[in-house]
Amino acid sequence: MESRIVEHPILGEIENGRTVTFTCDGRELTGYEGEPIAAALKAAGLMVHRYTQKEHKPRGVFCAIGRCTDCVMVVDGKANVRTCVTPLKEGMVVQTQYGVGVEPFDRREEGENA
Amino acid sequence: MSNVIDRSREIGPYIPAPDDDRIICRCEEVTQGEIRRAVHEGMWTMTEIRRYLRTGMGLCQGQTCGKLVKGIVARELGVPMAALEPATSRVPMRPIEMRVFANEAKEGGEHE
Amino acid sequence: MSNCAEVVIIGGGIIGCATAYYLAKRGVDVIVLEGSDHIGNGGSSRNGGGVRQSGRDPRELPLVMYGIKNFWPTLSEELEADCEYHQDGNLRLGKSEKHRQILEGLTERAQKAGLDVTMIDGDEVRRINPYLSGEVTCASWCPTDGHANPLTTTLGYYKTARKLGVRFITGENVTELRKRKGRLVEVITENNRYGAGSVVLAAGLGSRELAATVGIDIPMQPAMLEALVTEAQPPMFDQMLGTAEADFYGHQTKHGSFVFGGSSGLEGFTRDNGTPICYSKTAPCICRGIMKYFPHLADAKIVRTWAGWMDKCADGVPVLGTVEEVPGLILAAGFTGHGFGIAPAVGDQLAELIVTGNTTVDISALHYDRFRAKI
Amino acid sequence: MKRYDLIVVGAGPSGLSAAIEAAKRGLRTVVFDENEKPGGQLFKQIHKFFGSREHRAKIRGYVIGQQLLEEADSLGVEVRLNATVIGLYQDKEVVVKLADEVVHCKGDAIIIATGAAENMVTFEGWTLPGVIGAGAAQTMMNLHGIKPGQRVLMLGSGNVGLVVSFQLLQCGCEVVALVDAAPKIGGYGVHAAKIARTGVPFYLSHTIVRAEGDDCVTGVTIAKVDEHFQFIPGTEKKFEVDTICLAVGLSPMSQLLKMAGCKMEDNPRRGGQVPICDAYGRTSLAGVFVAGDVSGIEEASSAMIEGRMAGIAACEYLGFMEKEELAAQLASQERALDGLRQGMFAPQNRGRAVAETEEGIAVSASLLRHGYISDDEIERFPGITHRAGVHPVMECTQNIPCNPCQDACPKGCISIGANITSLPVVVESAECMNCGMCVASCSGQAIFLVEEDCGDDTATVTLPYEFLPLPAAGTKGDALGRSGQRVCEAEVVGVRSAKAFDKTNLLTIKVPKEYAMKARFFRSMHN
Repeated sequence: MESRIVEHPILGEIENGRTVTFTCDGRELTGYEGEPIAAALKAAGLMVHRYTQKEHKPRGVFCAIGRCTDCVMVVDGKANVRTCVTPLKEGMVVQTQYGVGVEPFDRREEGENA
Repeated sequence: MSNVIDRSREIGPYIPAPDDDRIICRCEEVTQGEIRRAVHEGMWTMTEIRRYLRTGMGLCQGQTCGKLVKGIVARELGVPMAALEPATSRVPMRPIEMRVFANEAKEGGEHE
Repeated sequence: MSNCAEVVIIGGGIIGCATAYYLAKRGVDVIVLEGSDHIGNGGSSRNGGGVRQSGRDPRELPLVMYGIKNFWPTLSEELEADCEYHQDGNLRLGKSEKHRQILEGLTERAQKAGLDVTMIDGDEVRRINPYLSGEVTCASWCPTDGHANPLTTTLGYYKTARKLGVRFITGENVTELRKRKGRLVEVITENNRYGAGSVVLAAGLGSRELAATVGIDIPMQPAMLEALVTEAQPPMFDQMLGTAEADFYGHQTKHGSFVFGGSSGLEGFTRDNGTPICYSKTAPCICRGIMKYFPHLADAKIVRTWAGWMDKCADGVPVLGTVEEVPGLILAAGFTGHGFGIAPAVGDQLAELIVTGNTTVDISALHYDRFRAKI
Repeated sequence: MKRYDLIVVGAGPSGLSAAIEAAKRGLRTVVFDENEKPGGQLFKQIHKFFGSREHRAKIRGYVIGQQLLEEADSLGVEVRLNATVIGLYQDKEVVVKLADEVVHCKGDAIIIATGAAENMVTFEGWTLPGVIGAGAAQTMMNLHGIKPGQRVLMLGSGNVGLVVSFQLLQCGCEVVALVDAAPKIGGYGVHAAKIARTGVPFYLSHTIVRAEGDDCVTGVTIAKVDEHFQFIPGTEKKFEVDTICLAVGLSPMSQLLKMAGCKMEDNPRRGGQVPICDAYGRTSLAGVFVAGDVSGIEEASSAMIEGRMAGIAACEYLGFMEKEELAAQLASQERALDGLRQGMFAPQNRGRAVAETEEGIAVSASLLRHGYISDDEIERFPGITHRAGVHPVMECTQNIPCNPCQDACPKGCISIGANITSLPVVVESAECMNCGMCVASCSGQAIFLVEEDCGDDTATVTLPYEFLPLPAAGTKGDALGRSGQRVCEAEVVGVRSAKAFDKTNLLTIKVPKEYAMKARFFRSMHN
């Protein structure tokens, strides 16, 4: 279902930046330049931003204002980027974060720090 | 101004609760049961709990769990929440890259 | 409840907690008085976690070596708390000829005292720790050094001592020590009085003022040290690190974060507001120091900075043991920023001293009356 | 080091108001805010504000934000955005992260106006993606144009929970239920009523048992709680939702003050850890002031006044104003603030059960329990009268500080009087001209224009409508009652949109005349 609000009864037509292309876990997506990465991901229907270090549990957007840090992902190779307050740019490479890395836990070798 | 607190005061035994596995500190994944047990092991202040379990020491620095942890500790000790000191606040208010923190602007830092 | 105990310990830091634990283990009845609201609220929970022998003064070296041999390896099991002890060596890094000279001097002295420590070159350093920058040209290397978590270790001692029946009282600010008939037998606080067979004074900086109430001076002064911690990083290395000029020291914790301490050159002169409070220029300075050695960490985010007072003793080593002029008083103060790694040995040896009158390790070089004017 | 007369931290309603007052009096002022956009929470507030004209009542929050910004700009206030204050050090030194560097600067005075952070509650599954704060929902829908979810359950019936629920409806989300563990609604009754009449069910004395789902929320189970907030077995209800929204209160964001060594107290009446301060925001640290939610949770309207007061007090502290002048300048602000702190929801009434209005009328039990006034309760309130022809029906039943309606009517049909919290009464002698200004002016959307008998066994009801699509005249559908239940058939006979209505459309529906006092919302057949 469409998550983007096209016209709002109070705010009117929603103004957007130019359309940019980025990837999330290799999947090509589009969003609007300058909107938070999390907004573009939400519009694409993506809910899980990361899996936690200890319990490997899914997390997504929680506070949406950069405080709770639950929505962090690996962006352009850097871990722990708060996607709810980081503006989207053309060509960004966004990856689901597993613990503090990009390697899914089930693909890690036995005995490695998980 | 300090309160004299005898850490040998009887607070009763730790009784496991069905929701003890619930995550309280989202960043460091500390559960309610861990917090409750720590109180019974003698960690009676927010500071001691934090140092012992890492609650509020993660990326968000306790902005989400502070009040929740306080509620649990207060209940376990049988004291009002206001009797416990608040979680410590420390610089930086938001995580900051080392290279940025290291980069002090010259004289007031004029930006445009 | 009675306010009397065989031993009253003033100071609920790691020295006080460890001493209480080793006393309780020997069957001694102990009360610990902590002035602040929290156990381990001073240097015990503000230090960088080094469990180091290298770089230490020969006078305290036997004690710390004793601790690393006998206590640290099994401490987590003993205290039923994860002390996160790692014995993966200490690299003390140098970038210049001047640094090399400093390091060689330290190494030579430690070798004489029987410590396994060697000088290594830059390539060897990077073989041990490939993340270090090319600027590093030499280091002293002590493979039996390491690091641990000061928070869980201090609270682990507290927890276990408490379980053994030690009575801890927080918020109990001691104002005076009092002798009766020539022996120290009473500890006066703002609210209470405590009677004691012996009194261990392990109150960090505050020890000076308290010792003065029975006419003893411990020459020490405060210096504000600061440290910081990063967000968790993937596991990189396990060594403890330091530098010849103490620009920074630190290690990666089990959690993944890096804890680093460092110097701004201004500690000892900073102003505080009654609590140890960070100085605005220090953390950026520590960051710059770290980045010279670890360019790789430039993007790591700092999540927290903190400050703590160091009880800097006139000659850089602690004052430890009994005081003939004040029977009943045992001093344990002035650890000068390196009291954490040595704490288990100190606690055990003070307990032994109180119970038997002797210590296994000779601590006479740390006696309180060692201070002399220079001419 | 760069030195300002005044550094304000936080460009929300209080921070901007403080900066404006300071700049007006010649202080060199800078405002730092970590966000990309200024205005704090104002830019997420798309509803019309309560209060009186001097509190900018009936203006939508985001417009107030724009007004404050423009005023600050015109006075030469330097507003630095994306500027995260990472620490407040000794000597009133602030360290700010700006782009890729940190800047040290000092203020002779500092005003901390950092606002509040949301409280959270825990339940099984509360860490699942799809469980979000109400603030997150507002940010997504009102700032970024993204629906927080398709089907949402709201926990919390305070004003935030109510306002955000309505906003969710406005952007096209379905709100399946509004849940609160308390036995009665915490926020304004009018906010609840405008949600209830759209058909959203309220579950008071209920809370969340668990969020369902493996990787993200797919459902939620709620259950009734007893007076000790314990679940009553067998009362579970399950909803299919993709989003659970938490609106369980706010806490002051006072960390900077604490870090700087300011004397603090834990004050549950102010929402948590707050600096100890006087009425003008002066803290224990000389030259450090506070304003807005950081010193105690209230509304944006009072935050603006507190900001002004702190700004004025800082002027006096820095010698830009004499002490004698200070009292005079603060007096009018104090009166305004006092005006806002009256009525049933005043700080002094927090946690107290108010059974009667100031007029001695029993408060609607149904409103507190279900979110709407029942048909048998409505007649006892003074805003409800009956007469021939079109006339206003004001379903305003709680004493809140708000009076735009009395100014809105050009004919003087509505009176609140000198006491701003009084319930509006219909002035019998005045003649309604059906202009609709009262309907559009009511921030609580509680005023209707009713013609009870059009002569053909029908009645017309004109109601405020802030949803899309806007039904056209001739659209047939259902009239819903205050409870959101269908009461009868209805047809839209008039749609009015005017600039003066400020985006509140007026829908006039025709219903059988026996439903004149029951029909309060319209749902077209296509929905």
